Amino acid sequence: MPDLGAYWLEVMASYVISLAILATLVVLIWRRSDRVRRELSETEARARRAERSDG
Amino acid sequence: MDLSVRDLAVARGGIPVLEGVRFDLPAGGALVLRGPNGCGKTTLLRTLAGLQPPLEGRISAPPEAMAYAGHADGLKPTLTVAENLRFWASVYGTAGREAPAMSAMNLSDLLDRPAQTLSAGQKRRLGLARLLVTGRPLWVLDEPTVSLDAGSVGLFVRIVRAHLEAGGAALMATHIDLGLAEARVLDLTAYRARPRAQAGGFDEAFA
Amino acid sequence: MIALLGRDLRLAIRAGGGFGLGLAFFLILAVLVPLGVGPEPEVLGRIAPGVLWVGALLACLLSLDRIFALDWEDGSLDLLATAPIPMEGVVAVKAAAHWLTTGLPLTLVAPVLGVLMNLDAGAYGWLVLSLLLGTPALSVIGTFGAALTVGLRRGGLLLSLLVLPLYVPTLIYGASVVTRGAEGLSVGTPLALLAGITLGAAALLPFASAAAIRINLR
Amino acid sequence: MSLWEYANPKKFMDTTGPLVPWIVGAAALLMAVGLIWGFFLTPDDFRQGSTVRIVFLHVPSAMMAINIWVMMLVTSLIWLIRRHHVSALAAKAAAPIGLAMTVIALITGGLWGQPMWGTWWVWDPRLTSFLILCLFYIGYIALWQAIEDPDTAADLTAVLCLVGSVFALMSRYAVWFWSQGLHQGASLSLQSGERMAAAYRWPLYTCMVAFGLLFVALVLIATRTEIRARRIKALQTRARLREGAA
Repeated sequence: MPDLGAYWLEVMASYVISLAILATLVVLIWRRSDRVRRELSETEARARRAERSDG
Repeated sequence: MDLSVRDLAVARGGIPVLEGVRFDLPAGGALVLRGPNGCGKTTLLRTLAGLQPPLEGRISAPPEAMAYAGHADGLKPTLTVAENLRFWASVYGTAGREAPAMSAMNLSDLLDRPAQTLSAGQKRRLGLARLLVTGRPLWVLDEPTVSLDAGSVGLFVRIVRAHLEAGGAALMATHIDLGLAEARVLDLTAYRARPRAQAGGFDEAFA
Repeated sequence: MIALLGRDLRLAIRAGGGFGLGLAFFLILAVLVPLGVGPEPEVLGRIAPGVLWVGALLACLLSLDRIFALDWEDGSLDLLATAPIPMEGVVAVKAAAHWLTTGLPLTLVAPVLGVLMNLDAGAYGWLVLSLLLGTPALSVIGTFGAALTVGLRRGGLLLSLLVLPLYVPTLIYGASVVTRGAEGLSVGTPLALLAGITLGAAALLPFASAAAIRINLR
Repeated sequence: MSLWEYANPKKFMDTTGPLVPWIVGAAALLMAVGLIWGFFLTPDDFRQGSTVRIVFLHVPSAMMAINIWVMMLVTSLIWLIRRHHVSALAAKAAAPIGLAMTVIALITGGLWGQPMWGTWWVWDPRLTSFLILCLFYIGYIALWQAIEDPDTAADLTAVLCLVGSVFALMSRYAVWFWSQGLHQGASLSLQSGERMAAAYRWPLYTCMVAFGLLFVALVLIATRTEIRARRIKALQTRARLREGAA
């Protein structure tokens, strides 16, 4: 670990907070993408079944 | 002065509701739109009135010819009957037509009553009096006779007939039979929009 | 269009609520701030321009959502859209009506509240001038925000969230005209920029507001 | 095959599908390289000591905060003129990322200036204009949430973005006037990145590209999610219509 001198708190804080924000952003986007992808495949399957039943 | 519509398609909330609508409304003619609730009567009227862009198709009508009346009458409760009509007269630049309009819809005795004290039927009559005040030949009316008693409906039909004889035209969406013999009827269920793409592909409208 | 202005003013007078709301809020603010900050005259004197300007701004904000809400509910917005007057004209008239019923009274009341806030003697003229030049911009920008959020259920909160960032330039220049005026410094730049923003907004924003109204009427 | 072909949702999904993993990988790699290089391998600056390391987060995020708003402005214009749903959804997807970048720029800016100013926050013109940009982002996202009909929402947010951009620009100069006008505040110029010594310049460029790539990756994923969500809504509506009709 490099010697961060007197202001180690500021440097560490800015890195930790920034990476935390980026991480939550990535996780939120990733989880929503998965959830919506699953939901879409279900809806499409239901639509195909409905179309076959009254086709 | 006639309105002609060629294969018009309209959408509500991005979903096509009607397509291929075509009709002509010559001067002196009246057309009543029939169809179950939610089939797109209001959407069609709003598109004709210019409040909404059509999906496709053509509407050709002379400029400044249409007067639209929706479900709500657009009356200011704190203004009196006379003030409401005078306002619309000055907006349409037809000063002086308030008196004949009020007498036609026999509202003359309610002259100074604020609109909020009127009954639903009287408010409706004031809304229709506004149509007379606009002096526009082509009336586009959405459920004009709602909350009108039998006598007022008769009065309304006489007003429309006089309007037609004077060379005007009327396009109305309504459920009840107005007893307007010369009015043609157009059933909108024939123009219901078929769902476009199948479940597989999706075009600009995602469906 | 003049008829629309006349109608709106008559409605505001008859409703009575329009005038009182903004003025009452402004008075309350001018009373609360000294109670909060403390009675020292020189402290109050220094923050007076900012507090008076923020007060005027928030008072304008309060009455924005009523600009279109009434016409939207009783259907007259649809009728106005199909009337021969252009929607840009309707929106400009609505902004003018809002200014006459809210902006102007605030400008006239401000010096009185300036006394409450122990405003520096030299600044009264600048206060009224800057408010006179700035409040029209607040009304025009506010009308744009109201046009965006007409028809939304709890549009009031969203309206202030959208409009506040747009008020920043007018607030900064307006308040600095008064502050510099009090200290006798040159007020040329902020005054010119304040007037510039108001004229620019009055000229261009009605087109955006009209577009927003047309979109919402669909 | 003009550029507008990509605006068709289906074609957009097909073309970006295979690209996403590569972009995500590249972004992750560059982020790691840039930050590690900047954090561990650069010497202390003789003036700012170790706080200079914050520049590798602050400058890229500040740049992205502004670039993302410009991207949203362009996509809003494309939506208003060409009516392509993908560009409207891309603007909607980009907004939260822009907000996150602005918040990061604010926090790192405050922390970086701390040694100079002795406090966590000073109304420095640059930081204040980022705070105002933050409000613009929040307003934009809130407007998207507040409107149900997707097309109306896309139109209104596009108009807000256009008007907001003009006012954001005016606010920037108003804030500079406001800070110089009253007191000669310690307007620490956070642009010192440009005149940096060579040792810092390359890691900084790497971080800038890394943040850019990260944005592209995230906005692609988010836009694809928005397109899928719109497709679900459309299919459900059509299913309801079919039950109504049957």
